[in-house]
Amino acid sequence: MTAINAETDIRVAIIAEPLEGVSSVEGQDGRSGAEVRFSGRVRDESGRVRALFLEHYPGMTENALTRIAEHARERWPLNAIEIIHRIGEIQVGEEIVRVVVWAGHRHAAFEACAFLMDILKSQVPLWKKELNDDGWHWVEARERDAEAAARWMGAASERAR
Amino acid sequence: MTAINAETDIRVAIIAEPLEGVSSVEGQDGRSGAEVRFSGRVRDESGRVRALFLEHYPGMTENALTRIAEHARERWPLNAIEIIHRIGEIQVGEEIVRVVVWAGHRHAAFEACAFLMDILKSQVPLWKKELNDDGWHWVEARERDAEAAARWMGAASERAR
Amino acid sequence: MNGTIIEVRFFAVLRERVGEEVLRVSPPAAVTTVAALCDWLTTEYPAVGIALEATPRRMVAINEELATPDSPVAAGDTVALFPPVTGG
Amino acid sequence: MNGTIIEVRFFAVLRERVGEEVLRVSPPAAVTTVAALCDWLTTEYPAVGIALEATPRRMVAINEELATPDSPVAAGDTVALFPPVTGG
Repeated sequence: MTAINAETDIRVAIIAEPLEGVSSVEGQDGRSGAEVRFSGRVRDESGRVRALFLEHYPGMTENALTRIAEHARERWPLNAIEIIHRIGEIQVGEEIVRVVVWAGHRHAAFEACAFLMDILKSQVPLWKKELNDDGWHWVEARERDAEAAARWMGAASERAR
Repeated sequence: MTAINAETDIRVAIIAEPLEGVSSVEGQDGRSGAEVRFSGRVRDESGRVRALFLEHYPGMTENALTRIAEHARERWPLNAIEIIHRIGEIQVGEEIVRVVVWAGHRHAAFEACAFLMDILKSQVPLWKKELNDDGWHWVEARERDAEAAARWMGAASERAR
Repeated sequence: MNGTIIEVRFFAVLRERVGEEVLRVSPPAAVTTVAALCDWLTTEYPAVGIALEATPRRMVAINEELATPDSPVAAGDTVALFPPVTGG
Repeated sequence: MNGTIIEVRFFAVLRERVGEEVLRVSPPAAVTTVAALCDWLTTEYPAVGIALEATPRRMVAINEELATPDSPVAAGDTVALFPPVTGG
């Protein structure tokens, strides 16, 4: 793989407070025609879920997020990447994760943002518990998340050229 | 095509003021696990562009935006769509357009948001002029934008099932 | 559709080249499509003819819906002619 | 690597099932991979054996990098065992 843009800024953070109070960098530098922002929020699953609790592996989580951002900037021409993940107890409707990608053009930004979420869900050491009426339960990993990540891996050699 | 979710909220607006002052609806209803937001901003093209001016076809623009949002909600299970396009003079770094899609899951939200931008760029009556050192010049349509829109059209019958 | 009125609107570079935003025209009955309307405008309004020739890549809308050169035009329609769109 | 120390960390449901966050262990020299370490832990620490058996789908990290059952482990390594991740 070639580093298309070694100057891509990367910012990652693990935060135990509501992300709603965390403002993202504004991409008003004149280079970034496209800004794609993903927010993952707590679903109530038709009332079944009352809250989530996110556990992580301190240190490794931040390193893993930086690593996947580095992979993204090797694959697409990007100007900046921000990944913020919340930990601890999170209420319905609140942000669990925010991924923002700034790029010259939109297709790179869309693809990189989707890539980051797919890889994050299968490779970054974070675990969810959900609070139901009968207490806390660990959330099982979903096969489709592993498949979504695997699709990017299969396409890697082709896309990296 | 089947209407997967006829209750998808649609909000479109054409605004002559900076979008930076326009807040988007927060998707905190417990249904939307995914929120994908695209902001298109004015690039300076390495200093060549000083500002843009956006002209539109009043009435038709709003109808066309509503139409493409309706197409998106027929193709993907979405909870809400917001499309805000700015007109008039827009400075470098400012938002030209904002498309936000709320959905239960991320892949639908990512695809629908990318679809809306691709179709918007080829079917909605808006035209850009750019201000260079030697004055205002109309921006030519790019072949790759037409191709990006055409790809969705080709995939329509397959994806709508 | 002799004696009937069609509103023709121009946008962006085409509006600038025509020098008008709107024309209200009464083409003869033989003019039943967008393409025929453009041909007739070219003969009747030299400024339109020059503008259309200078703008070979065009889009068209009839009553605010995208249309094609083959699309039928009828009395009371609003036909908009413009260059390929460049929003977003 | 007899006499050497490996730090074994558990997360999420595996941590709860083991009842410990961290074990500092000294496996015999024959234990040179993640898989061998898990087998040895199972015999030496019944609670770990029960927890691993109850959590057949697992991931592993060595010194904070994802690894596989075949990956080598050496003195001073931190080996983390956890269920498939579910962030995002």
